[in-house]
Amino acid sequence: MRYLPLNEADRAAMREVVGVSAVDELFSDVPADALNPKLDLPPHQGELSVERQMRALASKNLAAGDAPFFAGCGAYKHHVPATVDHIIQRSEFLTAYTPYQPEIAQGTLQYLFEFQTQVATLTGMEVANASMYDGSTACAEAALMARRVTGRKKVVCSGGLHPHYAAVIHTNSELIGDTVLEAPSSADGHGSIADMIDDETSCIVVQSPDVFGHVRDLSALAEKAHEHGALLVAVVTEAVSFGLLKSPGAQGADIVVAEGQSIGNALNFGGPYVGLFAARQKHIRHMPGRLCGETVDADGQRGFVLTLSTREQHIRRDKATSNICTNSGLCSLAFTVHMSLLGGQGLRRLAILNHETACRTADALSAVPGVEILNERFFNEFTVRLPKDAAEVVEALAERGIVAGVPGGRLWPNDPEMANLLIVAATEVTTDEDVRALAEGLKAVL
Amino acid sequence: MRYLPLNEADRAAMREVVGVSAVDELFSDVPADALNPKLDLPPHQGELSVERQMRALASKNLAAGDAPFFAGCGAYKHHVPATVDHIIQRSEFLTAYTPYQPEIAQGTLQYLFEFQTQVATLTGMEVANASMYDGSTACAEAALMARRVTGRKKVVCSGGLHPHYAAVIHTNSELIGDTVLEAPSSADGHGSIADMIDDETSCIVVQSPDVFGHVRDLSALAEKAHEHGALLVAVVTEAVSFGLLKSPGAQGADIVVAEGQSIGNALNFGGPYVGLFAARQKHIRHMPGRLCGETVDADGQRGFVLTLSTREQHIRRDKATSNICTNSGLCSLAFTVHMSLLGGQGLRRLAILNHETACRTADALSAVPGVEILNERFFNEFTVRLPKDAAEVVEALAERGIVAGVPGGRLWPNDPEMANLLIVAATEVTTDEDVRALAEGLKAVL
Amino acid sequence: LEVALLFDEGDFEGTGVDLPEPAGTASRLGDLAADEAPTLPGLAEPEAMRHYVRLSQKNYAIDMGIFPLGSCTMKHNPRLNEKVARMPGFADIHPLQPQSTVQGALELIAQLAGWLKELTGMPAVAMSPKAGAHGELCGMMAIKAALIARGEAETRTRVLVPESAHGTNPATAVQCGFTVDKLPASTDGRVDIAAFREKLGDDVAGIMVTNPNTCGLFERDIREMADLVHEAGGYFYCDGANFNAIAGKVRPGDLGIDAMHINLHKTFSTPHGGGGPGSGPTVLSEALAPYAPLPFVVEEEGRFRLVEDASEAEDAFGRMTAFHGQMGMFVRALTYMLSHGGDGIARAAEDAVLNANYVLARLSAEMSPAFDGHCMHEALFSDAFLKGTGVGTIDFAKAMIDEGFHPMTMYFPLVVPGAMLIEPTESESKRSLDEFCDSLLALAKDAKSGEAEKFKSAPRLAPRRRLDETQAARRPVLRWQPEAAAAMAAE
Amino acid sequence: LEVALLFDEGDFEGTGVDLPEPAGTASRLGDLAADEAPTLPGLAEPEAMRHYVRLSQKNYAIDMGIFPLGSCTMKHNPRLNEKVARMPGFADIHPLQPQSTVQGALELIAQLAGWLKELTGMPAVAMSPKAGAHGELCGMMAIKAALIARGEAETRTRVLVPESAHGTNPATAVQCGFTVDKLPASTDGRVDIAAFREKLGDDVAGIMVTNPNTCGLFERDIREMADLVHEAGGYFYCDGANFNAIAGKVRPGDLGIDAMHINLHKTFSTPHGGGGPGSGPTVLSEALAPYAPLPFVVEEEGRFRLVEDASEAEDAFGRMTAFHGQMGMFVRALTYMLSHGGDGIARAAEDAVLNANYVLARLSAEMSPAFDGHCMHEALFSDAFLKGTGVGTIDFAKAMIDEGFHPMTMYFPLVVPGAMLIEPTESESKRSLDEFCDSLLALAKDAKSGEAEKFKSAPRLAPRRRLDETQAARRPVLRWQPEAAAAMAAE
Repeated sequence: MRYLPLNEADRAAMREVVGVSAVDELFSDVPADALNPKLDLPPHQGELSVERQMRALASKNLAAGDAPFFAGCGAYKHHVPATVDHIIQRSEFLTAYTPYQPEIAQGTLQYLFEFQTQVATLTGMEVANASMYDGSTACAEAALMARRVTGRKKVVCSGGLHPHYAAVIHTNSELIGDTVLEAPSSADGHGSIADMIDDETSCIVVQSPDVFGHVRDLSALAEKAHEHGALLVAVVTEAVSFGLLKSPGAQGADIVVAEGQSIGNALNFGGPYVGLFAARQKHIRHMPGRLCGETVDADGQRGFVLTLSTREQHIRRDKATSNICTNSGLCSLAFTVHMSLLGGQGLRRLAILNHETACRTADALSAVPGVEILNERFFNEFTVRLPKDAAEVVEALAERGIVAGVPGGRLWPNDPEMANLLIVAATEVTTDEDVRALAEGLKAVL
Repeated sequence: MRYLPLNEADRAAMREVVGVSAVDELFSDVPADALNPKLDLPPHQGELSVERQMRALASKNLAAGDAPFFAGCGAYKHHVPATVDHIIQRSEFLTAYTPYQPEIAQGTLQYLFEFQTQVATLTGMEVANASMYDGSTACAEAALMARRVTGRKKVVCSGGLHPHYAAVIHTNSELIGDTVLEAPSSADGHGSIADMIDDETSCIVVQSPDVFGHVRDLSALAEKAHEHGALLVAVVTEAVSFGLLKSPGAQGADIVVAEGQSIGNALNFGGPYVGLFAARQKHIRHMPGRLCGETVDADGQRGFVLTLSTREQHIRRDKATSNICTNSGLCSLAFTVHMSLLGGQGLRRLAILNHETACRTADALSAVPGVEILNERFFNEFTVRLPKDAAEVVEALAERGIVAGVPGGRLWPNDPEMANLLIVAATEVTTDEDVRALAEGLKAVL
Repeated sequence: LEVALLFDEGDFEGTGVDLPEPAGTASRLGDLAADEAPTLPGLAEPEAMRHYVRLSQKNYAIDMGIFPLGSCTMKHNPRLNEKVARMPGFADIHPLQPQSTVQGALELIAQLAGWLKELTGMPAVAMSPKAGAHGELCGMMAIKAALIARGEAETRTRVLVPESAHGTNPATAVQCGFTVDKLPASTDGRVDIAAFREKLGDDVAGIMVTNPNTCGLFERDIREMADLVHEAGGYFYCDGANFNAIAGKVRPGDLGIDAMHINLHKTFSTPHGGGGPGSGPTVLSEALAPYAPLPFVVEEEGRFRLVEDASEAEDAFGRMTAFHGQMGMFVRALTYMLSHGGDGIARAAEDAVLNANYVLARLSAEMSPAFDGHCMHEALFSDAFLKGTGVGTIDFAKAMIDEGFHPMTMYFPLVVPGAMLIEPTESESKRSLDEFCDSLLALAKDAKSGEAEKFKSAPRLAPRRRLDETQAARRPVLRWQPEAAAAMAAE
Repeated sequence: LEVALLFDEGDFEGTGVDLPEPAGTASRLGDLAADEAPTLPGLAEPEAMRHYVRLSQKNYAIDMGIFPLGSCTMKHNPRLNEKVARMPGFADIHPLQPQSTVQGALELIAQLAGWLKELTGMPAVAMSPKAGAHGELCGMMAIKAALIARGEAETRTRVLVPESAHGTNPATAVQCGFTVDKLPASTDGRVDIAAFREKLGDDVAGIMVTNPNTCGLFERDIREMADLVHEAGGYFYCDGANFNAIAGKVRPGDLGIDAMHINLHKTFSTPHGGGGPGSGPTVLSEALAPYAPLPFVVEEEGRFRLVEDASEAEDAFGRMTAFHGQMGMFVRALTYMLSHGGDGIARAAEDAVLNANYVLARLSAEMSPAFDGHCMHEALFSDAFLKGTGVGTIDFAKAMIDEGFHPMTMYFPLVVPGAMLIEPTESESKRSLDEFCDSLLALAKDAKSGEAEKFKSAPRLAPRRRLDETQAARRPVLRWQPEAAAAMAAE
C-alpha cells in the first residue's frame, strides 16, 4: 500500500528484533474476542479510483462559483488570491505540528505573531490570540471569559446575534448553570438590549453587522454595559467589514470575536474556518486559546514562542481557561497571507466594493414588486421581506441555478414571523449579471 | 499593480540616485518616434477578472477526463499521482534557474542525475541526458547526432514513424542539405526498411510501438544497420510501454529517443512535454543537450554538476553539438517523481493494465460490424479500418461526447488510403463503460 | 536568512491585490464608516511570496523527516487528500445554501459517519466538533445531558480521570461543570483497577480514560472498568487520541465505552497545519445517542437532509458550532479511508505498533523504558539513563534537533519522571527508524560519557538557539507596535 | 540534511502506487514482452515526499531572494498562472482531439498571438517553438526558406553575429547551414557600425543581433543596421531574450527587424523550473511570414482552425515539433498579460530598467561599470575593481552565496573581462535592492582590503563547497549504477 513504507522483509526483520513471531502478539492486551473484528468496509484502492468516487460526490453539489450566489449569514463567498493557497500548501506549514519546539518552528510562530497583530489592529483591540475554531466557538468562549473576568453568571445576547452563535452560547454556558438571555430577533434593526443589562450581567453579546445585515452603533451599548460593570462582547461574522466600518474597539468593546473565513479561506460548507479573538491587554490572563509572544534566544536574537501557557490545559489541567488545545493553524495562515497582500488600503477598497455591490443589489431587488428592503444601514448584506415563504422561493430559484440567499426559515425554523424573510449577501464576486439574474428570478417566482 | 513592488516614492528616490528626472530618460537610445507606442491592449486587471476570462476559455474545451477518451498517437491520458504535482510546484524547484551555481542547486542537479539513471535503465542504454523539449525534437536531434557519429548524410525513416516526427526530421536535416528517406506508411505493420539501408546511411529511425500501435522487433534491423555502419535510432512515443516491452537497448538500438509525457505529465494540448534521449557510452561527446554528472566538492563530499559543457553552445558556440540550452526541467522532474513512486514493479503493472485495457477495447470494437482491427501485436494502441471516413466518424462521436481516437486523415491529410483508419489508444484510465460507450457509439454512427 | 516582520518591511500605503476602482456609490453606513483604512502593510505579491517562503523554511515538518511526538501522531499527509478537498464541489459550497444543492456534501458526511461507526462499533456519531478537545466536550456534554434527563445532574458531579491523562480531559470535565477526581496509575502504567473500584460511588458521573493510554499501553482491564462504571450508574468517556493504534484491530464499542472522540488529523491523516484545524467527530453509545448535538444528517429514501431544528431532536443537548463541522477535514479523512480500505487501516495500526516496538527494542540498549513489556503505538522512556550525567530530558531533546530530528514529547505523561514519549507512526520506513535509533543511541552514549556541554548548548544548528520562554511570559509582547507605541508601552 | 540517491534508499521490489490486480489477459506482445520489470526502486509516498522535499531545500530560488542572473530574467512567477494552467480545460486536452472540442484552446493561442503581434508590431508569429533557442532556429529557418525561395540559398551563406551574442546565436546559424562571421563591438558596448558596414556583401544571409544587447544596452543604430542589411539583400534576426526591457515601450517591428523570438519564461513570467520548459514564439515580418512553420491557428467566422497540412501553406518551411507548441506556457503567459495589461507591461519594463540603473548607480561606488552611461534592464561590470586583490570574478560570486544571494551572470558577455552581469528585474523592491547593494559594496571593500581567503574558500554556508567540475568532465559519471557494475566500469 502506497502510504506504508514497510515491506514484508522489513516487518519480519523488525518482528525478530522486537521478539514476536506475529504482530498480533503486540495486541495481546486486547480482549481476544474483540481483536480483529470483521469489518464491513471496502478494501484499499488506488488514487484513480478514490479520486473518481470523490469527484462523483463533489459533482452532486452546486459550487458557489457556478451560480449567481447570494448566501451569507456567517460565511461569505470571496475571491482568494492563488498565492494564499500556494503558501498554505507548503510542506513546512502544512505538515508541521503545534510549535512546541520553537527553535525549529519560527516559521509558524512568526506568522502567528503577525496574525495576532493584524487581528488586534483590525478589531481595534490591544491583543489577540492565535485564533479559535471559528467565529461561533470564539463567541461562546468570549462569554465564558467575561464570566471569569467579572465573576458573574448572566449573559445577554442581542436580537441581531446569529441564532447559531446564540445557540452555541446557550449550550456552553447553561451547562455550567449560567443564565443566557436573548433579546427577541428584530429583523427591522430597531430593537435594543439596553434595558436587559443589570448588575448581574457578565457581558452583552452584540453583533454588527448583525445577522440581518444591520450595522449597529455599539458605543451607547458599551457605555451602558460598563456602567453596570459588564463587558461588551462584539461579534463580527464578515471580516471584510473591518475595512470600512469603525472598529468595535473604537466603539468601546471589551472583547471582539469574529469569523475570519472571509479573508483567505474558502466556504468549505462551514468549516474549517478561523475564529478571531481580541481583547483588552488587562484581560490577557483570562483569554482562552494560544498566544504567541516575542522573546530572545540564547544568542540574544529575537524569536517567538507560545506563551502564557499557564492559562492552558496542558499545564493547568482542571484550572485552565478553556479546554482548547489547538488553534485554526492553516486557516489563520491563510488569513494572514491574504491580509498581508491586501494591507489596510486593499482591505478598505475590497470593503467598499462589497458595499457598493450590495447597494446595487438592494436597489435592483427593491425594484421587484413585492420585495421590501428592511435595512437602512448595511454593509454587504441585507434582509428583504417577501410576500411568501422565502424557503420556497429559494428552492424555486435553486432549480434555476440561483442561490438567492438564506431564508429566515433556515435560521429560525419555528418562527412564522421570520418565514418570509430572505437575507441576501453580495460581495466583490457578484457581477451585474448575477444581480440581474436574481432580480429576474425573483420576479418570475413571486 | 500587484506584481510590482516599487511605489511612487521608491521610484522618485531611485530616479534621484540614478540621476534622471523621468524614467524615459533611461530609454534615450530608443528612436524617439518609436518610444511609447500606442498599443491596442486592455489595461491591467485583478485576479478575479483574469481568472474568469481564462475559465471561460477553458470551458470551451472538452477535457479528456470528462469523456470516454481514446486519442493517442504520441500523447496519452494517464493518471498522475497528486504528489507529483505537489512537488513540482514547490518554489525551490518551480522558480529556480538552470543550475549554473551547483553549490546552491544540488536539488535540481541530484534529481537530474536520478532522472538520467531512470531513463538509461528504462531504455536499456548506458547513458541519458537531462531531457529534450519533447519526443519529436529529441528524434530530430538523434538524426543529427547520428550524422556527427557516422559522418554520413542520409537518414532512413521507417513507415511506422509518427508522421509529425518524420516531418521534424525533414525540416531539421534537409536544412543542412541532408537526405531524408521515408518508407511508405504501412498500416498493416508488415513493411520493412531493411532494403533501404546502405553504406551511406547515417541512421535508421524506427518507432515501436509504431504510430499504428504495432510492436516492432528491432533486433534484425539493428543487425542490418550495423552491418552497413549505420546507427539504429529507436523511437518510443508511449513511455509506459517501457514497463512491459523488451527495451530498445536490449534489441540493439544505438540511440533511443522517447516522449516521456506519459509518466508524470498532463496532456497539455501537446506541450510542455519531456523528450528522453539515451545513447551508448562511447557516443556521449556527440550527444546534444544537458548532462549532469557526479563529482566531489572541496570537502570531498559527493555532489553533482552540469558537465561536458564543451559540447554546448555557451562554450562551443558555432561548434556546439546543438543550439539547445534548456532541458525540459519541471517536466523531467515530474517524470522522475512519478517514476520514483512507480518503481520498476509499479511501471510493469501499469503497463500490463494498459495492455489489458487495450486488448479489451480491441475485442469490443472487433465485435462492431464493419470494424476491422489491423494489429496482431500491440501495446495500448491499435488501428482499425472503418467502412467510411474516420474523421467524420470521430466528429460524429465528438458530438456525443466521445473522443474515439485519432483519424488517419488528421496525420496523413492527403492520403486517401489512410482516411478510413482510426487509431485507438486505451490506458489505465479507460473504464469498461468507456469501452462500451465507444463500441455503441461506433455502431450507431457507422 | 533572517525574515523581517511584515510590519517592518511592508508598505502601509501599499497593496498586493488589484481591485477595480469603486464606482463612488453613496455609502449606506452613516456615521459608522471609518475615516481611514486600517493601518496594516500590504506587500506586493513577490514580496509576500518571499516573506512566507522564507518563513516556512524555518520550520521542521513531517515532509522533512520523522516527527516522533508521542500522542501527537504525525503521520504522512497524502496530497491526494489536499487535491480532493479543493474540488469546487467541496471547497466552494456554502453551509446554508439549499440542501437540494449539496446532496453530495451531505452524502459524504453520512458516508464518513458510516465508516466511523463501523470502525468503532458504535451506533451514533456527532460530526460537528471542530477538534479533539471539542469532541471531548461533546462527549462530556452528552453525558451531562443524559444525567440531566435522569434527574441526576445535581448529584452526579464527580468525574474520574487518570493522572496520565491529557490536560484536556480535566479541563473538559470542568467546562461541563463536573469536578475532577484523579485516578492513580498502577506500577505497570495502567489504571489501578483497585483504586478505581474504590473511587466509584453515587456521585460519579463517569470516567475519562484514554485507550491506548498516554504511556502507550492498552488498558487491559478496560471491559471491567466499563462494567464497573456502568454498574455504578456512570458513563465511560474514552479519549480517542490514540485510536490510530487500534483502528481496524479492535472496536471501542465492543469494549463498553459510551463516548469517544476521533482526531481526524491524527488517525485519518488530515494535516496538523502547525496547530490546526483539527476535527473531532464523537461516537456515542445507544445510551448517549439521543443527546447528540445539532445538526446531523439523516437519509430519507436516498435523499440526505440536515436536521438543524431542536423540534426534531428534543433530547439534543444543543449546538457546538455555527455550522456542520469541519467539512474540509471530512473530505480528507474519507479520502484517506477509501485509499486504505478496511484492510489498510488495520495494517496501518499494525505497522504503527510494530514501528513503536522496534524503536522501544532498539533504544532500550541505552535508554530506560518506563515499563516492561511491549507497547502499542508509542514507546515511553524515563530519564533514568541520564541520571548523574547533568543532561536533562530537555537537553537531550534539544540535542536531537542538531542531529536533524524533531524531538519526542517531553515530560508527558506526568506519571513518569523526565518522560520521553516516542511515536513513530506507520509512515516511517525501517531505514528511517534505524537512522533515528542510531542517532539517539549515540546521543545517549555521549551523555553518559560526560559530554553534557554539547547537550546544554543545543540546539546550535537550528534557526534559533534556545528561546527564553520565561521572559516571554513575564512580560508578554503579543503583537508588533509602531516604535513610538512600543516605547510607550515599555514604560 | 543529506539526501541519499533514491537508488540507495529505495526498494527495488517496492512501489508507491496502488494499482488494481491485472485480469490476467493473454498478452498480445508475442516474444517482445520483457521477462522482468525494469530494475528501478519504487518509494512509498511518504518516502518519496521526503526525498524530494529535502532535495528541494538544497536549491536557491526566486521565491527565496533576488536571482540577479543577467540575461536570464528571473522575475516573479505569479501563482495565478499556475492555477489557471491546471484547469482541466487546458491541462487535460489532447493535441489531436477533434478541433471542435478544443475551440477555447485554439482561441487562446490566437489571443496570445494577437498580444505578441501587438507588442512587437509584427504581422505574424510562429507559436510552436519550444524554447528560446528553438525560436531562434525558427527565425533562421524562415530566413533560410526565404533565401531558398529567392534562389539564393547557395550563395547567401554568411551570417553576421556580434561577439557579445549568446552562444545559441552562432550555434543556431550553423544548425541552419550558415557560416558565422563575428562582428566586433565598439568601445561603447554596441555593434561597431563601421565594421558592420564593411562586412556586408552579396553572400550575407542576415544578421543576428540581440537588442537590448547582452551588455544591457540598446543598440542605438538598430534602424541603420536594419536598413543596411536589407539593402544588402539580407535579413535581420533579432534575439529577443531581452525583450522584457522594452516590452510595451518600443516595438521591434518599428525598428525594421524580420524575425525575433520571445522567451515567454523571461518576459512573460512562466517559470524557469530549474532549466525549463521554455517557450519561444517567433514573430515574423511580412517578408518572412509566408515561411512560418506548421501548424498555425486561423480564425474563420468565429471558429478557430489549426492548419496542419502543407497543402494549405505551401511556403511553410516545415514543422518544428510534433504538436502545436508549449500550450501550458501559453496559458501562463496570457494570464500574465491580462493581469498586467498594456499599461502594466510597459510599467514592468520601466521598473526593470530603473532597478538596473539603481544597482548600477549604487554599485559604481566600489565596482567597475563596463561602460559609461545608463543601462537598460541589466548592469554590466568588469573585474577591474578586483585587480591585484587576488579575488577573481568567480570568487566574488561564490562569496555572494555566503551572503544569502544568488550570484550574477559571470564571464558573459565575453567582450568584457571578468564580466559580472546583474539583472534585478522589476520584481525586486527598493528594500531588496538596497540589501543586495549594501552587501556587494561590503564584499568589494573586503576584497580590496586583502581578505582574499574569504573569497577563495567561499561558499562555506551552502549545501556544498565548491564542486570539482574538471573531475566531472574528465571522467564522466552520468548515472547511478549498482556497486558491482560501477566497480566494473571503473576498471
